[in-house]
Amino acid sequence: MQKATLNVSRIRQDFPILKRKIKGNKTLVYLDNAATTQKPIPVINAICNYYMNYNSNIHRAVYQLAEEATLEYEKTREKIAKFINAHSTDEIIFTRNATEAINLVSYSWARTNVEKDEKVVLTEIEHHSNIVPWQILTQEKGAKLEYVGIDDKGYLNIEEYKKYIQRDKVKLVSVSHMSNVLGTIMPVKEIIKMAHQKSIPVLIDGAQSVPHMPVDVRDIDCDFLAFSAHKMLGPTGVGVLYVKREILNEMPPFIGGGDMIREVHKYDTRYNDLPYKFEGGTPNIADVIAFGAAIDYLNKIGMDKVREHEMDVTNYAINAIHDLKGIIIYGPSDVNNRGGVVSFNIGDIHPHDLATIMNDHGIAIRSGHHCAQVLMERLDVAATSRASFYIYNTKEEVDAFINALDEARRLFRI
Amino acid sequence: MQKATLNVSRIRQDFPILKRKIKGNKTLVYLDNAATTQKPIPVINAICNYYMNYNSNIHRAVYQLAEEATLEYEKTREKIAKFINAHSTDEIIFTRNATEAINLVSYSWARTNVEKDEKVVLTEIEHHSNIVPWQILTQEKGAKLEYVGIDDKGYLNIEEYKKYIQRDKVKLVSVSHMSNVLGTIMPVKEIIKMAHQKSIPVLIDGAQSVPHMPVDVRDIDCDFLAFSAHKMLGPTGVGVLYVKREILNEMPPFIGGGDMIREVHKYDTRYNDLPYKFEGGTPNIADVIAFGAAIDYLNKIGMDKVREHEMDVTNYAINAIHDLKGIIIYGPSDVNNRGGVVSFNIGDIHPHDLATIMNDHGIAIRSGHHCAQVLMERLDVAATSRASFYIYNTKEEVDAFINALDEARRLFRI
Amino acid sequence: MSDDIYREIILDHYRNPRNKGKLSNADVSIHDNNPLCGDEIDIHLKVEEDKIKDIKFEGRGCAISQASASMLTEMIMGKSLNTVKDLTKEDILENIGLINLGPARIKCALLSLKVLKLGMIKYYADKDPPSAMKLSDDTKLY
Amino acid sequence: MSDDIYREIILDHYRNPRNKGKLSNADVSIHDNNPLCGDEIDIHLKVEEDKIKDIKFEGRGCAISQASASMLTEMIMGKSLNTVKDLTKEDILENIGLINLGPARIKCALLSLKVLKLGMIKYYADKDPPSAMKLSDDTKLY
Ligand SMILES: Cc1ncc(COP(=O)(O)O)c(C=O)c1O
Ligand SMILES: Cc1ncc(COP(=O)(O)O)c(C=O)c1O
Repeated sequence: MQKATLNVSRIRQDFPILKRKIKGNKTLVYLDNAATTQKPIPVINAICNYYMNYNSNIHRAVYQLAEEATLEYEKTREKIAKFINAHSTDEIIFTRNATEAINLVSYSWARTNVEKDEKVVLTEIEHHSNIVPWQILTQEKGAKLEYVGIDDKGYLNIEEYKKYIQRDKVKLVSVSHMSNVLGTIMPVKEIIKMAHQKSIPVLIDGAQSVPHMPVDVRDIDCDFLAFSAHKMLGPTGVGVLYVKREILNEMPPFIGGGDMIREVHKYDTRYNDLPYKFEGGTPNIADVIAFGAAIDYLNKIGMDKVREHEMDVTNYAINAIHDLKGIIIYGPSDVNNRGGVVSFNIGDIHPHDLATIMNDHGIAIRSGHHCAQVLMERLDVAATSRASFYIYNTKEEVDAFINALDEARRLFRI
Repeated sequence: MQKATLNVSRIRQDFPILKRKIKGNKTLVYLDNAATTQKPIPVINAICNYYMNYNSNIHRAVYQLAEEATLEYEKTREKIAKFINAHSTDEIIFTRNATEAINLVSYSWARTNVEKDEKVVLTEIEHHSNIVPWQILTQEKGAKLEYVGIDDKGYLNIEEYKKYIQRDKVKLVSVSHMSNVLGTIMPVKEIIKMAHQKSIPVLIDGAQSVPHMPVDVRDIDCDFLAFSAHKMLGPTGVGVLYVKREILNEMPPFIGGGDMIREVHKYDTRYNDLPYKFEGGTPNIADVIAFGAAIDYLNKIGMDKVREHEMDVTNYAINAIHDLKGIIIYGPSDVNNRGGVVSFNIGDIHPHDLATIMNDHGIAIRSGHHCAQVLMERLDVAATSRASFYIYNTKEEVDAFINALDEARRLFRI
Repeated sequence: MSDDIYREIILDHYRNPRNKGKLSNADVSIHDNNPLCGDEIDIHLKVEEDKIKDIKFEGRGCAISQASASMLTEMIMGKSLNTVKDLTKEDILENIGLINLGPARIKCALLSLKVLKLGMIKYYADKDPPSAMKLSDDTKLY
Repeated sequence: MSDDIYREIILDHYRNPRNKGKLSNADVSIHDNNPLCGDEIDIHLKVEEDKIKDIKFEGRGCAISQASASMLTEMIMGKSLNTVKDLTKEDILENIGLINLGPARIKCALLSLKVLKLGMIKYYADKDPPSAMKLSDDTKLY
């Protein structure tokens, strides 16, 4: 493995929250990055700057503020198209979050394409956001959901996957690029290739991959890709849905209203050009613009470097806790196959209790089912603890985490 | 009419953008408040403060940042419930904007309640956001849309409305509380009473009323109320849907995903309590919290005072342009029946040309169809110019607007 | 601080819960979970002459939710329903000796009380409660 | 500044548009509007020997969009399609003498060119364009 080359101490200066004190005098150690990341000053400034200098409703107005706002808003679309290597900005739709992006596919594409007895194929690692929309859809249509299983290390069996895909009546494959619990990186390129051989489109839930490693939609050749700004230094309230142009052309609208129309008459409407047809109502202008600043920030670092740094820190963390008495670490042990997410349980300390104890030391980790109860059932646990890393996390922070873990073991006498 | 008692010059100091210069040295005169309003410092600060001090994903985590964020997020819900006098915070659902709020009703409530040949009754003044969702729905269901007309002054004929409502098979009435073009304030209380006598629920599009006057959901007794934060000092990216509890209890979910569930199994899901069942995925946390600061700001002023001030400025503006050669002002002339929105045309100056000329003088007005093409057809115009006011606008700004209008008339020799 | 929370007695109830299990002849059984963290509690009640004749609970979750449930069963065993219905959130927190829990963890501590209240509502759903007894259907504790 | 935009000639073309109306024997007619502001333009073309034999436009909208359309018809009347297809955004802005329009208003100025390009695509949709002629199907001008 290459040495990580991020200048983490410089990066940390861009994140004011990292100076925050918890429980009086403990410096915050933020290890819940899979839930949401912190925001650097340029992102916060982009929001303030917008509201202090050129806030206005976009697309339709002639005056200068609106021209400036429209320009900046559309610039973010260009940045994102480039970031994931889309063919065109037409393929980039702004939503509220990754969840709404997946729902958009379900309401628009799937509702017109999936019929009775047809199938949507998921996996056991999916986040609720990539399960519930398909339950709603398949229940409404009398269609079927199928889940490809994982092995005890958290890997997919690609041969089994193939069997699922090759059965009749599969209309859509939807899979997470990276598990938010196990960290497993899924072989999406292979999956997509298999699915395309049967002309089945594939949705990639990129909520955990796009923020943490280079993702190239032309290279993996996915049909849909969903992700959230807030998990990659951007503000809350912005998600992205990428859709391949050929498919997007055929999709009926989802949210009806202002901005997504070309001409409205009493009983019929001509919809707007792509991608606006899918963006009804006043968009989240400020936050989309600020998301552009987040993309700039990540580009300056380089997504390869982001990935390297996370592998380095993750490796350090796994090695440090690996041999503790009573510990179970979920997911692949080889950091080449996993992201910077470490889920575990230790003895009979319930994850919520562990998180409370950690918080007393200023350490923010997540505990619970991580919106992945199907996976929890598969792992046969009610909950896990999870530490997840990003560009500003250091090995010293991992050490602090381990000290707090020792303290928890002392309290629980483990 | 009472004298307005706002301390406007103090208020203006809270809005940094009002010092912005346009075209070199012209001070911004912002008269596009019906599209979106400017934001005071406390709102901008609430966003910064969140990202600098306690940004984290809400509802599910145990650590301190998440507790703080959850608390603040839910505080806004309480503030809104109080602001519109809802019975309970359970009735307040956060969406992206008013448009998504209306679509939520259409996808969830209406899709399960409106059937073939049944009717949704609208009016000719509706915004596209209160038309297109119903077109999509009625086309899908084979149901019907009906539009109650307006007279030449922009008023509804309530007797005609009654006829529409009393016909068979009306399943929903949806009406804008205040027209974003004409300013007309609709007699929603009467409409709702009539509809309820036939047990027909009523959706009020409050995008233009809630920001500008006191609105009390228990007093008017509406079943649904939709509005947007960005039109009332709040940030972009937040809308609200109020739904009466009895109705909300029966509504199926809309956006499926994280946070809106209680238990997810492979093939079925128990949804979360109200209102969370309708808020799928990571919410727009920062902006919801900042919306709370906007509500505080408005409460401090008092919505009665907001309304009085707007009546005063609107009256001044209408009187000043009323007798200009070639002018047509749309909508009621009595400010008691209209909001602070003045739409007009003058001679053969096209609204876009007028807006361009205005912009040269630093004045931001809107031109176009204002997302109300059905109304434009009714008025038999392609577009209008529109000046719309808020708490920070002054009569001096109206004077500047009129000077620019004179300049436009000179250029066009009118 | 966590030293105060994870005292000997809490860990003891967590690891050796009292009155844990099923109740074959229960008059009412009720289940609920905390949607935010997934903790689960089932309570089974045997009622005689408006008194709690027997109570058992099942559940899984954190030390706080499980110890709190265990301690609750001890507290109300044999008590009259009229007393039980008036139990407040403060009673529970005092009973388990945790009065400074933050808003997230307080839900864990009160889950068993919520389930108990749901159980009372269910128990009286098809009977009239004793005339003196006013039963609230508000189960919001936090 | 607006004095430069709303010159005599623009207002003249706006108020007295040239070549406005229908064309009964048009070889191709095409309509489009600007979704953002609602301006509309129809262009009707009569083609002979790959030349524009006649052109008329209809439309409604602002002074810039309508004057620009009027001036465009004058500019290309009688011209060969091969020349017309290569018209650029700069050609149009120069033709109407407006080179500093902001991003919102530039769409008004270029709407008629966009409609013309759509018309060319439609015209050649069922014929082969002359071998030397390369027709782009990209109508994005702004
Ligand atoms: C794998 C995965 N998919 C989807 C989501 C949903 O993202 P959001 O809550 O931003 O919609 C998440 C985030 O929790 C995730 O980890
Ligand atoms: C009357 C009316 N309804 C609905 C809307 C839609 O609001 P939003 O764009 O915030 O969804 C607007 C705003 O333009 C409006 O004026």
